[in-house]
Amino acid sequence: MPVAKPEPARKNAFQSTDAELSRKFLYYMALMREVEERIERRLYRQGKVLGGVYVGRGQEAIPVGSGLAARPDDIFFPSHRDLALYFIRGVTPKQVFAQYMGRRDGLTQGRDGNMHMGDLSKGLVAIISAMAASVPVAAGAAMALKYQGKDSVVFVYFGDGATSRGDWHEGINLATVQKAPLVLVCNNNQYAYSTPLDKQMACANVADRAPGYGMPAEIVDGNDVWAIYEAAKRAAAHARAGLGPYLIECKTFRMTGHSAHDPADYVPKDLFQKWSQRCPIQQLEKRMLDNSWASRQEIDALHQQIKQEVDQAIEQAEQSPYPDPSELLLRVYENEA
Amino acid sequence: MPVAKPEPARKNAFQSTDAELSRKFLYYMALMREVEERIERRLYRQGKVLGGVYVGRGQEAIPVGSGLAARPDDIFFPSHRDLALYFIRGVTPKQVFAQYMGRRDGLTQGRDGNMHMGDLSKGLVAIISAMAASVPVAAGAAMALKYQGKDSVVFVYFGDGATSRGDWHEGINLATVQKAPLVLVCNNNQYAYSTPLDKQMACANVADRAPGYGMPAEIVDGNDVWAIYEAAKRAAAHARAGLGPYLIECKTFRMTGHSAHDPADYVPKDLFQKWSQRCPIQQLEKRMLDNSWASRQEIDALHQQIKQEVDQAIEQAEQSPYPDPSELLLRVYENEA
Amino acid sequence: MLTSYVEAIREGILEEMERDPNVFLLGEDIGVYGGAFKVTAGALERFGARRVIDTPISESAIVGAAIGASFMGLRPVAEMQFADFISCAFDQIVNFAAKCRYRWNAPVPIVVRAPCGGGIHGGPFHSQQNEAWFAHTPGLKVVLPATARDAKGLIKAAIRDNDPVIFFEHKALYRKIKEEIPPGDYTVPIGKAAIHRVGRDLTIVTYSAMVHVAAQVAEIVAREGISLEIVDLRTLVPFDEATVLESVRKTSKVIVLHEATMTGGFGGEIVARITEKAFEYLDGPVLRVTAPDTPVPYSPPLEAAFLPDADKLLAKVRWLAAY
Amino acid sequence: MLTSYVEAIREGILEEMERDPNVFLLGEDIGVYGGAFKVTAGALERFGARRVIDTPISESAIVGAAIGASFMGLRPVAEMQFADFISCAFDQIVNFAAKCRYRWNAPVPIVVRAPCGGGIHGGPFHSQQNEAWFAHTPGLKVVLPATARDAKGLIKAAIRDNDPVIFFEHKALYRKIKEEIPPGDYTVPIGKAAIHRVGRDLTIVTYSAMVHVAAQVAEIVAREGISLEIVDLRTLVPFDEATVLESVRKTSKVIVLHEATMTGGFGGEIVARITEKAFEYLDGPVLRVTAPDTPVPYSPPLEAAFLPDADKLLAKVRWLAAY
Ligand SMILES: Cc1ncc(C[n+]2csc(CCOP(=O)(O)OP(=O)(O)O)c2C)c(N)n1
Ligand SMILES: Cc1ncc(C[n+]2csc(CCOP(=O)(O)OP(=O)(O)O)c2C)c(N)n1
Ligand SMILES: [Mg+2]
Ligand SMILES: [Mg+2]
Repeated sequence: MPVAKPEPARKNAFQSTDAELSRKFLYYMALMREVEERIERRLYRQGKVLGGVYVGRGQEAIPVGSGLAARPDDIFFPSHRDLALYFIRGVTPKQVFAQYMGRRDGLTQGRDGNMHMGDLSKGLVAIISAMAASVPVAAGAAMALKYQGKDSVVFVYFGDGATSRGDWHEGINLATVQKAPLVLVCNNNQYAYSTPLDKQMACANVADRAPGYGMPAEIVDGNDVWAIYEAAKRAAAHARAGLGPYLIECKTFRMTGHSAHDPADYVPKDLFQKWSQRCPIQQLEKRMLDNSWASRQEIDALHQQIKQEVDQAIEQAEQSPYPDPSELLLRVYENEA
Repeated sequence: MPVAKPEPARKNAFQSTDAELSRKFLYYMALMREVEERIERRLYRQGKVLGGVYVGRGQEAIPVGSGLAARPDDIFFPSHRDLALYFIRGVTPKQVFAQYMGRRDGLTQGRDGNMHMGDLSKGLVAIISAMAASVPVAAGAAMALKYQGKDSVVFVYFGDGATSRGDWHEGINLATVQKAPLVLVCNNNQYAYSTPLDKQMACANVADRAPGYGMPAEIVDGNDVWAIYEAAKRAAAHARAGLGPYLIECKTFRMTGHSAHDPADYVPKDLFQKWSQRCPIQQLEKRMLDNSWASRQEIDALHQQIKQEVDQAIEQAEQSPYPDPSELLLRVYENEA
Repeated sequence: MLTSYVEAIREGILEEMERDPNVFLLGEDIGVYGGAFKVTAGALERFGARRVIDTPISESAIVGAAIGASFMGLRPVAEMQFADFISCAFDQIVNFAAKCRYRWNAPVPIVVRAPCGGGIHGGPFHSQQNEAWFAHTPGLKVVLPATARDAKGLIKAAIRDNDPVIFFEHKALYRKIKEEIPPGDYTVPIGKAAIHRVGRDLTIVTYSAMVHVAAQVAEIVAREGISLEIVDLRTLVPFDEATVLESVRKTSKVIVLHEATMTGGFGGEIVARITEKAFEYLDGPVLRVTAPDTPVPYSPPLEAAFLPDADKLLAKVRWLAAY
Repeated sequence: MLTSYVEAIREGILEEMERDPNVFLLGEDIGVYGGAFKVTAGALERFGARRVIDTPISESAIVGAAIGASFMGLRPVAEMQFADFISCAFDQIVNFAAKCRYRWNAPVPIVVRAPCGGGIHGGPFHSQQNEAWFAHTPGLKVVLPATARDAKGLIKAAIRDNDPVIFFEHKALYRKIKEEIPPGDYTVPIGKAAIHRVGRDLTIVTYSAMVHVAAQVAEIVAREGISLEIVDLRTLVPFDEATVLESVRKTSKVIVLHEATMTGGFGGEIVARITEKAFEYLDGPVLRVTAPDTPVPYSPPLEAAFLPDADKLLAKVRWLAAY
């Protein structure tokens, strides 16, 4: 029974050839796309997923490029459009579907929904809803790694809108003063819910804020997984070398509403048009073909495989039971089972 | 009975000659110095002032230079080392002493202490203790002035340490997005309580943060009242013209402990030494003498006059009654007397 | 014509904007989008971007700016996208807004609107009912309407009030509650409870969405011969002690019902007032029916187990009635 | 040798740092300066800047960083310079720290120390007693020692606890309370109240500095033949209901005493628990003695009028004893 293709996750990305790496990129990006398609356009509409649904359609290159640039002992603080990070760390599509459907096999066993999930044993820290609240927490995790003399680094993810929060500022400021090994990955998709960038900040780029924290920053094409991968490598090397935080701003676009119930009427149609030309998955595929890293057949087979994998995962997730009401009171504190 | 010299406060600074203006500078700076000397080194030690005492010794040029650059219809949000702003707006030394001593004639009638005082009718907004909490509030006041079509501007004051707070970031970001008429005056005295600048921020200057908000900033000698005055004029003109916030970073030094109970042992002695050479009052006096804007005798007479004024104010303040316990429950809400 | 709870609030806000040019709105996605729950839909079109301000994601700055604008004579109505995010503005609310009048006689006439409550599968961060924090902060008024009529009257009263008002709108009521409301301009006084249902045997003191749970139970037990009186507090601060005590003196049995978690919830305050001031009238222990002391869980069976409902209340009503 | 409350806390912290290399401190001015109240004096000298971190003025980041470090296996002890500033870290505490274990099984073993309380002429922003906010947030433990002995034992227990603990140290006790404490290592269990004084006629349920006010009054009324029992809660959450109820069942009369303002204070919760679970034992109304619903005023006569004290308690004790 072929669940997923486990190799890409396991094999050390650092030793891959370009062709191998590009296949990993494609696998995780396509898997994220497919899983989120099902959640947003099927399960949610079927009423099987309740509550908020936020997806990263069009932004898959960001978690994938950065996530594969990280070492297995690095720590991830994903935001709400970074699903691929979970797959990279070995969380299964079944667990993700179960999480969204509020089932026992979800990472939170039904206690929280959607992307609000984590697993410390896999180096995945769950967000809370409050935008940018993860940033000081990630700063503290990075300080701890330094305290422990480890050379792992922390990757923390956030959107353009989250940069307006006080926590974003406080967390980065503390991390830079402490020279904590922190890689800051901004997905600048130009909107925060319905609010466009120019109502969110008066500077042109999130990266313009880096000098105010004495840290380097670079702006990358957020739809180019290779560019993100390379930038994340540089950022991680910087942080690992004890030089402190490093910001990567990925310019991209949210190819969907803010959440599943949002038709995004406020986004000029031509923007969707324009950015659909720059789909990170299609761009990667083109590059793979151009470089003969994979054939069309191989790519199609990969997509096929993913579809099957996802079909199966949904089936399994739907068999996962709901939590029992008797669990409600457990585990608010230690020793409450 | 000559209480204060009222002219400097009343006369429009905009029409003054340099000599006149320099005398106003000196008057307010020396008055602030004298009042705070009495509070910190006498009344506090005599147990007549209880609670926290924070003074602006060595930093008087900042509130005076900026305060006199403002128009009477501009709004001030002083921080805790900006006493002169109150005098510029017509609050009397007696009221200030009464405030510190918890008497009825203090601006808060004993309900709050020290610099936690305001008077909306004079365009003075009281701080709360939480550093930088005033910044978003000042942003809102500035937004309101724009809303009302007024061309007044808001001056908000804060220290270097306060810039680490989330509120500082959120307030400035909102103000810049909204192009609100806000002048940001930073007293960078290189310490926040016992914490030196390099433990507070990883950039060299507070001004380095301005590009991250798309606003102009300038760094001025915080002990040069004329330089601050000029910078504040530029800043106010910018804000008044509808161009949005403008940051002035005044480099200075706190010539005292953080508060009256703090001997500041953590400050290298030579720093006090070095900065005492740069006393803003002495520097101003030298310039006045060099330019023949005033004679030594005139200057001495001014100091003399201030001492008397202050003696008298203390006497009067000590006669101010304490609030009556029966007032405790009043005015938590409207219509509670 | 029936008006929903959300329409009632919208009407109230728009009427106040019409009436008073100093009233303006600020918050995240309230303009172009009309708000996450469409409470302010149409406001931008009608009043323009000057009076309907889409802000950055900065709850603390939103409340702070509201305070500052109120000092200049404006009457800001700030929206928190969810009540859960009000924690991000906590210092501005409890330390700045709440204390200015007391400290230096500076009124802070702002309204902070906060869509609260569970029942929409929002999980731990989109379902909170955190009014108790604010009810414990002198200087704030705390309002939680349960009906469309009250929602309109109270939002208008809140906007006209000269003190900071935290206005909790229950998300599950937005489109569920529909009723006839008086046409045009009216206010409902802040600080006055309502007798939602007159009864004889037992008083339920409650507020917000739980009023409807109490009403459900009242119908059921009426058939069993138990007559419930329902006191809808409507505002926690100022607390309408007189109305509560009057009902208690009449029925001699009380259950306090709220959706917030139990420990430290406002229910304790209500019980304490009753126990101190109507002790001799009590014919039985004062009970509380509340959510348990956990975060709000997401999964439907857990959320259902978490939320107080008719069954849970019913059991206590029957027990106490028989006491 | 007598140990003061502040020394007891310091000893507890330093011993834990000695015992466990994962324990570290972070906060404003806690290193070079030793903390605004010198609680951590000597820590930097002994353990170095790696384990004693002077932070920027960033309460939210201080708590956030503590949470993050705790995920990595460290045991952070964060200091708020004053409990009043904990509002600036509110979201991190109530939404991040409090809910991780419940949501995704991630323990958050942090301690947030908060010097609280009035009586030092600190005014509205240096005197707050705001424990009730946290007691209403499931997932947090809330500790408020009243004695030096408990302060040391509880700070050590807090540091070893695997849940987030908000540790309120009363500023007025730091140097006022001095007592013999057990030498060396000991802990006091979180969640256990203490019978501070055994009595017969009337129970005072209290905590933090007010324990000493109760003790004062107990001495006075003892001469009048009234025997007070004092329950020092020590921790509000977990709440030691059993000890409180046992005392109430014995004395049948209760006054709840706390320094926090009345409405929405934790006193209501205590009254509600008693009223629900020991109703039949009560020989009189359960009273509360608390600060009134105002900000904490600065001026000495106002502050004195604000703070609960022996006189205010005495009046209620006599009244209830005679009931
Ligand atoms: C503190 C806070 N306020 C409001 C929200 C509601 N909210 C959820 S996502 C979002 C927009 C986030 O924008 P951005 O950070 O750019 O991320 P994106 O969704 O575009 O990836 C908002 C306003 C929130 N989650 N947290
Ligand atoms: C939010 C908050 N945290 C801590 C404090 C305690 N505190 C008062 S002043 C101060 C230092 C302020 O430094 P800075 O902003 O540089 O101003 P300065 O005193 O140097 O003028 C601190 C830590 C506070 N007032 N507010
Ligand atoms: Mg975005
Ligand atoms: Mg400073």
